[in-house]
Amino acid sequence: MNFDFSEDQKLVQKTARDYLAEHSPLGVCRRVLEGKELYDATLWKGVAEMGWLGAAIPEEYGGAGLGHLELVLIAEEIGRALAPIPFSSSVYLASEALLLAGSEDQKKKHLPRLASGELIATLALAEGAGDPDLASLETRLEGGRLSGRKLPVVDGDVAGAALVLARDGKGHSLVWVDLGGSGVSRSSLDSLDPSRSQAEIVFAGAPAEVVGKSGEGARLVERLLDRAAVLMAFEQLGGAQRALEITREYAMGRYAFGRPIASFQGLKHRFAELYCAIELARSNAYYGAWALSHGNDELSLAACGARISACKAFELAGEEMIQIHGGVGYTWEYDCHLFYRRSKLLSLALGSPSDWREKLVCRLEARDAA
Amino acid sequence: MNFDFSEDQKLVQKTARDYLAEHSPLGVCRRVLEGKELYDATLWKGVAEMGWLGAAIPEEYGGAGLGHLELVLIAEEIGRALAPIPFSSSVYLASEALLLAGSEDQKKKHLPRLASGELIATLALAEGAGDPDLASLETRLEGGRLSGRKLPVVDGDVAGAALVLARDGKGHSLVWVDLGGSGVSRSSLDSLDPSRSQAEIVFAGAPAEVVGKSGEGARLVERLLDRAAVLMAFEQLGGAQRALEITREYAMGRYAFGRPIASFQGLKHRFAELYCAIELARSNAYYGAWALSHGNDELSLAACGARISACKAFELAGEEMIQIHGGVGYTWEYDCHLFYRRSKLLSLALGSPSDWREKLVCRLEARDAA
Amino acid sequence: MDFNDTPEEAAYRAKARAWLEAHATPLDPNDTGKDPLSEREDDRTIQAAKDWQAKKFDAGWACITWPKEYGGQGGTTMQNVIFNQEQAKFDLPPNIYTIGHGMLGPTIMTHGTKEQKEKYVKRMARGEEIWCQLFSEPAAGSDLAGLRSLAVRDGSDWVLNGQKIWSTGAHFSRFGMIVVRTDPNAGKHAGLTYFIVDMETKGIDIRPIKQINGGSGFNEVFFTDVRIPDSNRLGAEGDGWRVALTTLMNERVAIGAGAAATGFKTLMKLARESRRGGRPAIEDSAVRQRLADFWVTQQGLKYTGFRTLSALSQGKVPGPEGSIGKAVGAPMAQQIAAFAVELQGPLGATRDKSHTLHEALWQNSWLGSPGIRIAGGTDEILKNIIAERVLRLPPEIRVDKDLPFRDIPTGPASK
Amino acid sequence: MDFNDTPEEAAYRAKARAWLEAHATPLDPNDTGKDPLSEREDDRTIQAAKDWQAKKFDAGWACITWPKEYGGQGGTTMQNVIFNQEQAKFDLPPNIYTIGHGMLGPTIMTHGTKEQKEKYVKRMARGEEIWCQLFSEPAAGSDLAGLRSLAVRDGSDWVLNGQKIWSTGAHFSRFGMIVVRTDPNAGKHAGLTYFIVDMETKGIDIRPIKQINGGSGFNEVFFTDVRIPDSNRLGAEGDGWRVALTTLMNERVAIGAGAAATGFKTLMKLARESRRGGRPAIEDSAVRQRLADFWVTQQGLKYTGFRTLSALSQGKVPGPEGSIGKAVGAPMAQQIAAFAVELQGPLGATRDKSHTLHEALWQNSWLGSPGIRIAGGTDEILKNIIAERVLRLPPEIRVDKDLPFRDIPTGPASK
Repeated sequence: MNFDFSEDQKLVQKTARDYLAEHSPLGVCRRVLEGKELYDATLWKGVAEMGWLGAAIPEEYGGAGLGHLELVLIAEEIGRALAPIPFSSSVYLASEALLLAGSEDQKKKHLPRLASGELIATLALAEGAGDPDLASLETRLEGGRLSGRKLPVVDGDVAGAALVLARDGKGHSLVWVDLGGSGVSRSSLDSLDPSRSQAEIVFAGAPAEVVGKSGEGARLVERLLDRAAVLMAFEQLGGAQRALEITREYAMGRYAFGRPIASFQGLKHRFAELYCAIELARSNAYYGAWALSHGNDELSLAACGARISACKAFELAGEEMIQIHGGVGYTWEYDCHLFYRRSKLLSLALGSPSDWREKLVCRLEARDAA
Repeated sequence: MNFDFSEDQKLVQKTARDYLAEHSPLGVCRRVLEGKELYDATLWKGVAEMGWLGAAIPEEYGGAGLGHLELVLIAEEIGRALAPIPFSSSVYLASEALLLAGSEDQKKKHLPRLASGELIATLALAEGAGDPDLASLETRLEGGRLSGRKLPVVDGDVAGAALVLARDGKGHSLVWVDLGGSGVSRSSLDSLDPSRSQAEIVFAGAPAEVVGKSGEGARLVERLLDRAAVLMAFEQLGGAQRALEITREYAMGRYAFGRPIASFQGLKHRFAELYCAIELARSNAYYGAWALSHGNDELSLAACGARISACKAFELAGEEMIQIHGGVGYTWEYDCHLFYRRSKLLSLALGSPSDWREKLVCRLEARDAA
Repeated sequence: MDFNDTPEEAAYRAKARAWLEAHATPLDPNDTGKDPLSEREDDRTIQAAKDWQAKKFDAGWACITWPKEYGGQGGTTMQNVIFNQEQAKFDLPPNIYTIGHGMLGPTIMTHGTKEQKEKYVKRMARGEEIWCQLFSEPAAGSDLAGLRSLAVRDGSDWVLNGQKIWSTGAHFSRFGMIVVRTDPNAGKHAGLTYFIVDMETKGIDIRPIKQINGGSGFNEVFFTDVRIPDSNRLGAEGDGWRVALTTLMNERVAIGAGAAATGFKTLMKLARESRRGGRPAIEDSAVRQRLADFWVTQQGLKYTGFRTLSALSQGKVPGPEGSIGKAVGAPMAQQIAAFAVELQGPLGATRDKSHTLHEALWQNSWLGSPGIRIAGGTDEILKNIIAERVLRLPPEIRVDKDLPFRDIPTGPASK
Repeated sequence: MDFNDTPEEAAYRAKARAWLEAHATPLDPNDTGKDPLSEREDDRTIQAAKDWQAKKFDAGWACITWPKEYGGQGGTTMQNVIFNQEQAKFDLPPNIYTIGHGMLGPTIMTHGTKEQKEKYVKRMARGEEIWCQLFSEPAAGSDLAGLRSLAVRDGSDWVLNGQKIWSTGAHFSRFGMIVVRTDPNAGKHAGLTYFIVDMETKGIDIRPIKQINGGSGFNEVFFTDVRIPDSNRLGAEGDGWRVALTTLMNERVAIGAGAAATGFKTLMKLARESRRGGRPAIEDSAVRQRLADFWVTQQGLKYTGFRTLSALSQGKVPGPEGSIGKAVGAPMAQQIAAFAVELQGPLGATRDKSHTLHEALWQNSWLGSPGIRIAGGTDEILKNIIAERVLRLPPEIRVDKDLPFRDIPTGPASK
């Protein structure tokens, strides 16, 4: 039994934490949130140079050739820093999709550019309100051309390419589309968390290339989302843990009635509940990481556990962070809202927690029936 | 605007409280809980003599000719006392059913005996596990004879008659059956709250008489349950309020770390939450009482609000009562479990809160569509 | 038990309604409610609000419960409720007098000198000037009496230095009412004094506070050597806490109703329009169960309000049930908003008026809701109030009671 | 990150398994778990438990982590975990040694004299006698140090009067370990002393406590002029609290895992067998959402346990994550039971083995669950521990610290 990360892996994490503490203090997130830039290009370049974008990409495709156990710890640090970069889209979704199902050509062509950060890519799934539902997708692939409308696409306005799920003659296919090419128009959406940009993308006969087997896109996306859910869970965990730490610090230093507010039992018990939520999320995320890195069948359940638990922990942390800070927590000037916003974005980006709960029970039923 | 009870009505309540304080301290409930008797016959007789069984029955049928606004306040006191008598079955269900839909003959025949307590009656609806579902009811009425199996029937082993919902040629009918007559066999069930008995009743060609119109039993039961839900809500409210009061008293007198445990903020905040739940239940119950007493269309929504809110308040009160008492709260000797048990029995007796939530939303949709 | 007006109430309502119909336009009944961010504060809106107040005053509908000598109508609380209920059905400028009429006027009438009452109250009733409240400080929020702004006597004036925060409408107010410390050597509550301050006095700097939802209805107000004549003192020197309690008691009444969540009908509409698992979300049992719970709680709050009105209608003092409005309503508003945002799936995490359902109403509500849980008493303070004042559980153990104010710890001991 | 045993662990597991297979019968894998009320305590069961313990002892599987000189194996915590994991797969008599082996043995080994260790520990390992713990008192539950049972020195003996409560298994125990007050004039913690007590001593009266679920595993124990030789004192006079802390630290480890809710698979089965709205309840989305939440929380607790085991496996002291097991698991057990009872509709309110689903398992669990939230540390105490020991938030303000015990308030001041 060794349900823990190795010393080497922990060193990767420590390096990431130190790097981000220096290069991505919360002011960096705030600058993107308040400014006109859609992400922090300098940080993106730095993160690429650290080799994180290609952490789980084999060296032959330009990656660092580490593994998912290293990547999850980097993701945790990205989450701690609320890094305003398209890390999750390019790494958890686009690169993972190519690693899962890309042809040798596709891997050779795209992965090195993804690993170097030269290319940003994302996944375009949803088509308007509601959790994405395969039966009602309208984007179509016909004769290698893509038509339809995807929104929201996280990082869709900063990405150079997107993996798009579309209907075709055989069912659904996942296709690779150059967003700078013809037949693509896009516009930024007002994001609930403006430190992460979102877009609407309209395809009108855009050239597209199938990734994986034609007609098997739905199953591929399902597997992809499981992997991304685990990676994202670590990002959420990092955010939740940081929110707890900042809030604890504040509550220790803020005095009311001659005492630190952290000494009032009402708050202490809520701190304890938040701590429990985070530790449960951590345990579920670790299990997800194990299943992910071992290519294990358990991943389909473990991913649900990791995601549902992580969404709950980070959302609770965001809410409690504002509430425990009190009035100042509700001001633009304090950082609480950065966490509150990010927690919601991450909870919805891969489909809502409700959607994942439903998915989980379907899978539990299938397992019990097996 | 006068959303309050009149002085006369409050006097009825005060009389009821005083009477029950004297004749139904918690030891009376405990005696039935621990003993072999299925209800407290002495208390039943006393309650009948006070005129409460016929509070809402017109004088011409042997009742006291008061109204539902008086009856709900009596119900609240019955709830406070955890009175171990078949009050809800005989009054909220059987008598109300006859008042709603009984023929003149049926009213004349049964209501005076119900009002005097000579006859106990109940409603038999469920047929095994799950909230009662009309489509799957199997009890049948054929040629005036009833066949089938009903369980659980609250007070079914102490009742002399039951109203039974059965399928017939036209749909469903509600029928009156003499439980002492032929074709009826019954056995007591082990009750989660042994201070209120429950039974299984098997009908094998028992003579039965339709109450209301033949084939319209389903709609009649729906209306009946709405009325009973409001009356029951007051009983739950009384129980919840009493549980809060006893628990508050205990927490004020119980010292730990040199202070009353009621002075710890963690408990104080939970007391506040329980108080809020009870006051919301009270407000919803009052609204239900208004709709019930004014024969108002609003009753169908108000009943749902009263029931859902009351179940929540009483169940929470029961749980917190044990938890705040700590170890002694978990002993048989303390009275906490009487409240814990009763709260669950009342929450499930008319169909579970989940069932009522579903019913509520159906009705809200119908209203919005209208 | 009767929801109808008494004959007297009905007559009063009819009279109010007739006057309103003659002077204002009814609201569109299909309106889903205003976006919480649409609160406008431009000069034109403020002038319109002032004009409406003057019109009401002249017709005898302003400050209904105030004595006639101060511009009121000597009416009952119930009459005031009835007029407000009817007024709410009309499309009118925002009410910028809530604080003045709800809290400050009553405080002056209770504690002011004859001159103060004559000078300020009637003009306040007519809305000639707008008033703001200057109580909270950066280091004195839930612990309001911990305030540190200091006024020092200088001849017939006081010289004030310090900072106030969370002052609604300070930037368009002519007068403020302020509590400051005048004796740091006295106990925490004993060293406070209450003043009326002319917001045009030299040395006052007002800066808006940007909230997380982008709004900025609150202000920070900085005081640098601001001179307040002693004649503006309300109540005795050192008696400021007692005076402030009058203001705060009236605040609970004024704010209680403010916690209402975005309308339930709109939420039902959202559930019909959103999809889950390929069907309208409202067909999903989990969605229905939550809708039911929200409805039941909202109804409970509504009828709790009715119970309060009943007490008022009978001329009684409302019972403690009123205190639960904000304690329950504010967290629920956040839960409803979070639920509504999640119902929209990934698109819920955008705030795009053209693409989200209901033009980002729910996203804006989600961003605004944490503020409701804090302003005018946090969840925690409200639970304390219920526990201590309603259930009479023991108060917190106080470590700041028997110390001179300057010795009360205000932060971690330095190491 | 690897869930597999290390080679050493695997070898140990194989050895344990082989021995168990040779001496015991495996459990039926389809068993849904024992009814919490089926705990039997008749003489035959107790003898069977003693026989099994002796067999383990003789074969070298008892008290694995204890030093060999005291009858243990000098093994690692991880080896102990592995043996217990394997043992749990067999159909064996109830473990009546949890308190002795988990808490009391380590206490004697830490604080006992050479004579005490030699006299008691090895026999305890072999299970010759059963031990019980005598700590809680009617007025000393969460505030354990507030205990009032008083022992007075008399020659070479102590004479004890008082009452203990919540003593598991006291009625079949030969020895108990007890903390009592020996100096009421000292401070609360300073006046306590710890003893070993022979439960057959004259003046001890043991009465079972009936629980709300009908069970009676706990006892009240009354002491009237009970003489305890001073040689049975564990640790110095007045040092009882420090000794008790050793016992209690071991209690957290022993109890942590006890909060497991009734099995999730059984819950899924219930959802398939119950009906809602005319269909199997498991098809109802609201039911599914709750099932998902329960599963996720249970998994989280399970893997939190794995993290603790990993630390043990690496020879480290487990981190603070262990403390959440009971804080989360106990309230969840109640929620699950309440959910399962409600799923059965009106029949849920019966406890009839022949009619309820799963033979009243869920009703019994619902009746038992409030006890789990209290025994061995209430929800509130556990949250305090997490807040203070894990997150290092400030402790409660103590009014009982600087007073002699006899002056600490124990109830409302009389009027």
